[in-house]
Amino acid sequence: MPFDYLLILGAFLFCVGLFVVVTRKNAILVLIGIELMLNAANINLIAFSSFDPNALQGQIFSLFIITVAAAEAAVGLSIVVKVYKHFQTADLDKINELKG
Amino acid sequence: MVHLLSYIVFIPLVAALLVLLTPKVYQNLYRVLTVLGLGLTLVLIIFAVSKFDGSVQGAINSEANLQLVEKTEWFSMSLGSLGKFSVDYFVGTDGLNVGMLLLAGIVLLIGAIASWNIKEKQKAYFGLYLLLSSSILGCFVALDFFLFYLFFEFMLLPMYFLIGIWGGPRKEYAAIKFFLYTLVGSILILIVMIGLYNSVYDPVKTALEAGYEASQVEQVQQLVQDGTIKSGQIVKSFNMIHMADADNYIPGSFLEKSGLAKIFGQPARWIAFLALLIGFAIKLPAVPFHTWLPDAHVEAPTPISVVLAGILLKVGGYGLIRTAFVMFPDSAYHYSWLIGFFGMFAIIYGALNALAQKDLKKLIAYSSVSHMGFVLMGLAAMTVEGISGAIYQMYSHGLISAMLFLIAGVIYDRTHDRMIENYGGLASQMPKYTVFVAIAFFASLGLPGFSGFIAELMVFIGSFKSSAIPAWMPVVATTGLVLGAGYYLWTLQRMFFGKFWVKDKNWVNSLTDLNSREYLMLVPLVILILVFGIYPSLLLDLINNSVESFADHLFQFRK
Amino acid sequence: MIDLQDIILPKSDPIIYWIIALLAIPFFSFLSTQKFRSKAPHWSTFLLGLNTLIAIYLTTRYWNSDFITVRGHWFKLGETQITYSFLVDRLTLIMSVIVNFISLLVHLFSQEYMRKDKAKPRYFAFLGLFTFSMMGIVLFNDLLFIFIFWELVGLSSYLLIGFWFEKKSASLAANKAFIMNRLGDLGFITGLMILYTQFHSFDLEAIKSLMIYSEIEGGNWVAQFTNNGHEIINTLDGRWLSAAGIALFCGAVGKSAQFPLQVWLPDAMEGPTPVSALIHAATMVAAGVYMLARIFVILDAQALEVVAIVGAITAFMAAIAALSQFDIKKVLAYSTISQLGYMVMAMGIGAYTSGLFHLVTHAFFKAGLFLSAGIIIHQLHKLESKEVMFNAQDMRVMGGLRKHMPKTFFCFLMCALALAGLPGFSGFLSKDAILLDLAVWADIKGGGFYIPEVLAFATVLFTGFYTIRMILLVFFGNFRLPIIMQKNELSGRLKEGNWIMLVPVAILALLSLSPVFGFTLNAEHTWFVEAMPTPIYLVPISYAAKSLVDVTPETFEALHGLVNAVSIGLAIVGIVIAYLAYKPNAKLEQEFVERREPRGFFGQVSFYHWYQDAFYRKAILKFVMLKAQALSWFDKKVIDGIIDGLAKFNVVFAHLIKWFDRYFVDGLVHLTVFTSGRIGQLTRSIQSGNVQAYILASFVFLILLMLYLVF
Amino acid sequence: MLISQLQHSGLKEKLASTSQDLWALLPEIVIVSTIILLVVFDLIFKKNKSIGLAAIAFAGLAYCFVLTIQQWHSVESSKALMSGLLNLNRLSIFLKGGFIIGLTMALITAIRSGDLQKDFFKSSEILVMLFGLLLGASFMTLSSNLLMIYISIEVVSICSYILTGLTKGRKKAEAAMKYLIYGAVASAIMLYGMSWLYGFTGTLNLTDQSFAIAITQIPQLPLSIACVMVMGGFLFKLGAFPLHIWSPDVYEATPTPIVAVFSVLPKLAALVIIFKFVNLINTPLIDWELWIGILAIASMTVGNFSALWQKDIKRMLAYSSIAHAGFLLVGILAFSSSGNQAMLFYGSVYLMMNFGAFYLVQILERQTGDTSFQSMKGLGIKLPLIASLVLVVMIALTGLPPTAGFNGKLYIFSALWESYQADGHDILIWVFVFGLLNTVVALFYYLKLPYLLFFKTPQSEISLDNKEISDALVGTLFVLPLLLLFFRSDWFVGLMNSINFELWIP
Repeated sequence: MPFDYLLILGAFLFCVGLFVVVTRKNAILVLIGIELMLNAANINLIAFSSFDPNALQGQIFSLFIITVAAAEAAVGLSIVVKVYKHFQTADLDKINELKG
Repeated sequence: MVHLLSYIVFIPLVAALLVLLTPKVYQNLYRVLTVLGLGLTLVLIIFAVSKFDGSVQGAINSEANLQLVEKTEWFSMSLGSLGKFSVDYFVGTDGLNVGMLLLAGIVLLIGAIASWNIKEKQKAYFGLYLLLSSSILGCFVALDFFLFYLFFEFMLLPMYFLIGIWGGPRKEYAAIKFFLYTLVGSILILIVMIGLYNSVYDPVKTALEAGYEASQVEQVQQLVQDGTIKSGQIVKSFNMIHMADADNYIPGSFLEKSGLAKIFGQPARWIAFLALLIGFAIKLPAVPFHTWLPDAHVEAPTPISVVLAGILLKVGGYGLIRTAFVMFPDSAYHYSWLIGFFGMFAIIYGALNALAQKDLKKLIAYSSVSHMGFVLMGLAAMTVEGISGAIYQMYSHGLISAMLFLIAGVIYDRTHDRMIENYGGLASQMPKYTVFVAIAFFASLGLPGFSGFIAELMVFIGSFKSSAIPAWMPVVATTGLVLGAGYYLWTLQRMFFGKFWVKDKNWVNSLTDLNSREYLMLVPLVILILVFGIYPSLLLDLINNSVESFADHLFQFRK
Repeated sequence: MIDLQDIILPKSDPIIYWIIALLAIPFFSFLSTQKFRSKAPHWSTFLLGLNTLIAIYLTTRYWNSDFITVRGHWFKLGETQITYSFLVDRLTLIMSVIVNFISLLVHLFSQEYMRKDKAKPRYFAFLGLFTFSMMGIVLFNDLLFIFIFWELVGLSSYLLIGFWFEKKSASLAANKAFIMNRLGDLGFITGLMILYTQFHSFDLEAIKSLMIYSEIEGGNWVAQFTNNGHEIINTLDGRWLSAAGIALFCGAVGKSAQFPLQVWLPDAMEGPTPVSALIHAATMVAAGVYMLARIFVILDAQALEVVAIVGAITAFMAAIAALSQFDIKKVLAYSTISQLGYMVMAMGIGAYTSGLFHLVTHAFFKAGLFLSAGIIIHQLHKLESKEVMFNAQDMRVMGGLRKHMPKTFFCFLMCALALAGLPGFSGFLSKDAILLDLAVWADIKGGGFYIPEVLAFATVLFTGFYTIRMILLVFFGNFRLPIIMQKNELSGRLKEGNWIMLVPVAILALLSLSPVFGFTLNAEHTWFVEAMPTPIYLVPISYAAKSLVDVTPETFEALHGLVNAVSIGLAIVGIVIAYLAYKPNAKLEQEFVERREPRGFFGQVSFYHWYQDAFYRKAILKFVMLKAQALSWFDKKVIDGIIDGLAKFNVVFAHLIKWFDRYFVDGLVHLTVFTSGRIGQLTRSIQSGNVQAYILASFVFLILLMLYLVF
Repeated sequence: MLISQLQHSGLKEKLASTSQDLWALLPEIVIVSTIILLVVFDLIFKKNKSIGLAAIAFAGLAYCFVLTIQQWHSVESSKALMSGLLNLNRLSIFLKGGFIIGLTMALITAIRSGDLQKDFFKSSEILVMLFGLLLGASFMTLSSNLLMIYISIEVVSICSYILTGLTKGRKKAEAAMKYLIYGAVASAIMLYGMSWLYGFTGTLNLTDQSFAIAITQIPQLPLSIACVMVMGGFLFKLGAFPLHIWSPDVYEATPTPIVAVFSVLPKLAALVIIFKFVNLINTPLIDWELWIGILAIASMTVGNFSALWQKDIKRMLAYSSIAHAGFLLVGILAFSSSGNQAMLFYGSVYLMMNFGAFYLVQILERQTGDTSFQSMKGLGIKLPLIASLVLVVMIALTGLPPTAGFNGKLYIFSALWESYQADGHDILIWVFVFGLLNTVVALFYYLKLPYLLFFKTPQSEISLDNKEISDALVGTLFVLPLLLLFFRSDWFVGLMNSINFELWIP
């Protein structure tokens, strides 16, 4: 498969993720959007690591990204649970008492 | 005693602290402390003056001429490319200020004794008084322009409060007027100080900075002239002695000797000299700027007007010599005609005004204006006799005016009225007092045998001999003597001779003769005036060499 | 090229102790007399006696020795050394004897005269101070010190004139005396200034020796000398040389009451009469002439002419004024001024010796006249009581006193005749010597210089007139006081003064006889003239006056006889006229008694002393006071006005600034606050609280930033 | 560099070089061991473990500080570790020392925080997270490899999300939520940018020659897009415009000691990374001065102007930290050694100021219960010492003379001025003007607190516990260096002169 298709896929995924994060109301869906954006970066990295075959730094990097994404997701979900306990909703528009 | 001068300057300050710290219950401890503090200072001053040997030869703009010198770096800030900014605590005495120091010590002590019966707000009064004394003493010995200016400004505050709070009926007006006048003067001085600061550098420190030994001063000066030492390394300084030395000026700087810089057409050095002249003339007070003096004197309480007339006027004169004449000798020679004229004019103008005064203190104030005219004329003469006459006049007028104000104070303390026509024939009522009044009046009008005559004689022969001012000026100024005799004897005749008559009947029993405290103040003054009248070489030997080198310093710049 | 330092080298001489004694004793009397409350007069008289003895002893011992100078350093002024120096020569000795002797006599006289006055100690102390300062002038040979004692003499005359300070007129007279002296001293100081500038020293000996070396080159007066090594050349305009002489002479004018500064002497009569006798007759006023004698050699032709003219004018004017006075002391005062005019004129024409001779003789007979007048006034005071109030000095109450006080009359007569200058009396010798020299001088000078001669001879006439008038009014006719007071018993009570007052007068009367100075009618032969040769001028030749010394004796001889004749004749004519006008119940005598002041223009002019006093009071005094008032008004209104105006302007300007500030600057500030507030709102608005809005906003900003940066 | 080493040296050599490098990472190792100890201690003991926890924490910090100082003396110039992953130099050691001091001050604030102290030391979670943050921050200063940068940033971010959300409270939860989402998005953007950079240069190691060479070949548009996205991540950590929007909410909600840590540690660490990033990518295509100039101006203006209207002290301090971030950026802007020293000096002074300020806010909060301005009225009369300390700190924050704040600003502006004279880039003048303007605006809102404390009369009678003296004592300990540094700034400057800012050893 030609190389630049991968890059286009990555960019596409990045934009979708961003779109999801900005428009969706539910906090969990936002987290999903974030995951999408992270994966977009992964795709890019893995695609580019084909250019330095011996060190494969890109793939090592993506491994790290995956682990960090997981950690982030875990913390994010626990915070969402806490927020739900307080606000009885996960709707981000409702959760805006801190302002000004 | 290495730090003699610092002790002299700061003992009153310590005493002031003590006064402020002692609680209100020991009310009368304040004045005792003040007198003790100032007494100790006077002892130290006398010790310092005795150690000061008049035979030290040295150019006025070199540190060889100085004695009892203390020089330590106070604080310095490095401003990157603009070079280093250094102010050092630099005090010392030479011929010019040894007399002033002695005078200040004596008059301050007498002022302290005179303020023995100040009743209200004693703690504040004596605190301020001691503050004033330490700033005066500091001002006389400071040889670093920044330090001098600091003390010069510092004097203003206590004096303002002393007049403003303990003064007579129109005290606020007088205090504000005094403050504003001197402030305007000091602003002019500040401008020149800044101008001088960034055009004078300290060769010794620059040498160290640029890696030479401290001794290679000439070589460093040469290097700075031809620009090998960059401005970054040059250490600017406020040192008055360096400011006097022409080759300590950074080439191309604002107040450089060659006087390239111009302000509204005139060379910058001339304008700087004029600014200093006006700044100190206000303090002196020279005629056009003198109107604060009568008000300040009339409203100030007696001890304060003693100090004001006794020493504060001399700060103006001393400042003129130390800053204006020493640092700008060429412009001094250029303006000598003007200064001489104003001096002569002040003598006659002051005397005439005194003739028309109704209030005794105002009369004495105007006589001070007239006597200060002698100082101006003496300085304008720029001859050895003229300058030593001016310094001697400052010294002797300090003593005489202190005595005059004490005398005015004696009457004011008894009857709270100073109008001359309200009294008549006091001689029969207060004979001893009249003797002292007569002595003071005759000393002030320049009767030989008193110090006033020696000073005036020296000023006359100095100014006549000098080529800087025309010969007719001293001759016209001698009419001041007649006018002086006129207003003093007329006052003597109106107030003291003739039948005893007093405007307000119940003054009669309050007009008692002098009490022991007043004797304690007046007798030493009389003795001093007589001693310095009969044997002037007591002071002249001290100041002779400095005045001679000062005159040579001025003489070089005469065409 | 002579060196100044060599001339003013300190010199000491055993005589210094005597000199110090001569000075210290009167000063000690000034200090200590106050302590001896009641016995003060005796103590000070004893001291003065001692001083006189010392003076006499010194005179006998050093009369024939050459002059002795003692010098020491006083203080150093830069290069120049200010010194003090004493000179003892014949003139000093004579003067010290006269001053001390007359002061002694006055002390004796004052014992009685001041007996009832409770302020006696102060009086005798001031007398002591006066003698001290007079001795100072006599002994010192240093212009500066002469000036110092000059002013001290002025001070003591001020204190003595104003002794009875309760009397307003006395203190006013004292003021006038001191200020007039001070006016003269201005000249003296100017003279000092000129000489110091030229010769860098006040020492007379130095000035004289340097004057010899100074020359006149093309109108410039050049003095060349070295001062311990380095050479000094002072050039002044030639005119300053004569100016120095004239200036110093002004000092003498002030002190010796010459025209125009002689108004203070008549008023000085307010002081006690012995004081007038001592100060205003013999010594102080003579100080001016003595100083002229000292500086005689450095006066140039111009200055000498001025001196001569002023002397002549004074003599003439004062004589005229003395003609119509009522007060006996005023008459004597004007006569003193006139005689002083003679002495100064003598100095002016170069008659050094005759001037001094007249000074000595005048001192004796004038002191005698004053003391005898003192006796009269003292005795008349005794008659005063509550209801009998009269001015004891007014001649109109006197008359016919020779019956009551024969001895005083006799002494008064002797001194008066000496004053008139009749042969046989000392006055004649000295006056004729002056007139002779005057005549010779006038011939040499020629031209307008005859006027002083005419004035001098006219003065001789007037002197004779007022002397005899005084004698007639006081001693002849009948005692007018009882007639005026309608109390006849008064004449009974008028008795002769007691012996202690008569002894001094008698001695003085004796001393005014010519035999005291030499049994001859020709002044040349008196011991005094031989002892005092006229010194030659040291002024540079082109400016020096022709000295009388090198005039051939024959010219003197030729004029001698003529001058004697004329002077005696004029004196007798004066006396005869006076006798005719004022002999008892003569026409003028009656008028004199009733009227307040003489009639006719001539009388008015004479009485009011040429209205000079009035002129001074109106013109100069008023002018000075007005100027003073104007200046103080100017000072208060204008300068203060400007400053206050400035202050007001500042206040107005401040209000203006406040208004401007409130609307513009404040407006501006409000504007900025408003805008910053709006910006704050704007930047805060993105804090909507919605995290997605945050992310969107940040991302948008990032993109915007990138676009801006890339393009 | 990483690759070449791996190929020709076997596993043994590799292990040898890493073990040898480990010695250089001693302080980090100590932090990790403290974390482990804390967790173990928490598990073992049930009751009153606060003293024990505190003891371990402080001991760890102290030992780590000693090691850092020792390291400071041993390391003269920068050294590459872990075959290019990390880059140890004096700059990072200096900052590590600063972080440790900062953290100790935060813990002291926590101790003095009254009721809050219970849940701080009740269990070890918060302490662990704080030490985690410290670990992340120190690695941020060390890293010069994109991978390492990303990992350390993530460690710091995750720890701070947890710290925000740990304690109970409605607002805390919301703040944690926002912080996490915003943070995650920012790191995602950064990652995406990094991937592109990797693509262009083929290596993750910034200090690599190939990286520097490759950078110059890339066309301007893609390069700038990648750089902007990467910078976005860093700016989020720095809290500067445009990614500053999260900080007011988070600062307002989280407990004060933690906010103190938030406001200093991540910022300074991010500053180092930006400094490295900007200096390493030096291509004429990107005009870094313009970028950073605009960012600096924007963050200063946003921070200062929006702070004017704040009702809450912590929120105001949040905006002030945004403004200070702007000033820190100015340090980088100067691109000269004096600029870097000025930046570092300002950073360390900022550290002291902020920790002092939050400590005092904590004390006031303990007295009044909340951190709004209204409740602070009239406290100055009751707590004169504390109030005067507040005044000093506020003056320092504004940058007025008697305090070190003035020196900081003075050095920053003089560095800026010198660099302006050097290359005459006109953005510098704009930065200069805006800097001065903002300092003036800062005066108003900083002095609002002392003004209220001293001049206003207290509405309600506030009951005061009598711990004022001890509070004040500790307070003076924090505030004193600010005053001292004004007079004797040359001690600190001397330290900084010894740091050479050369980054990379090839």
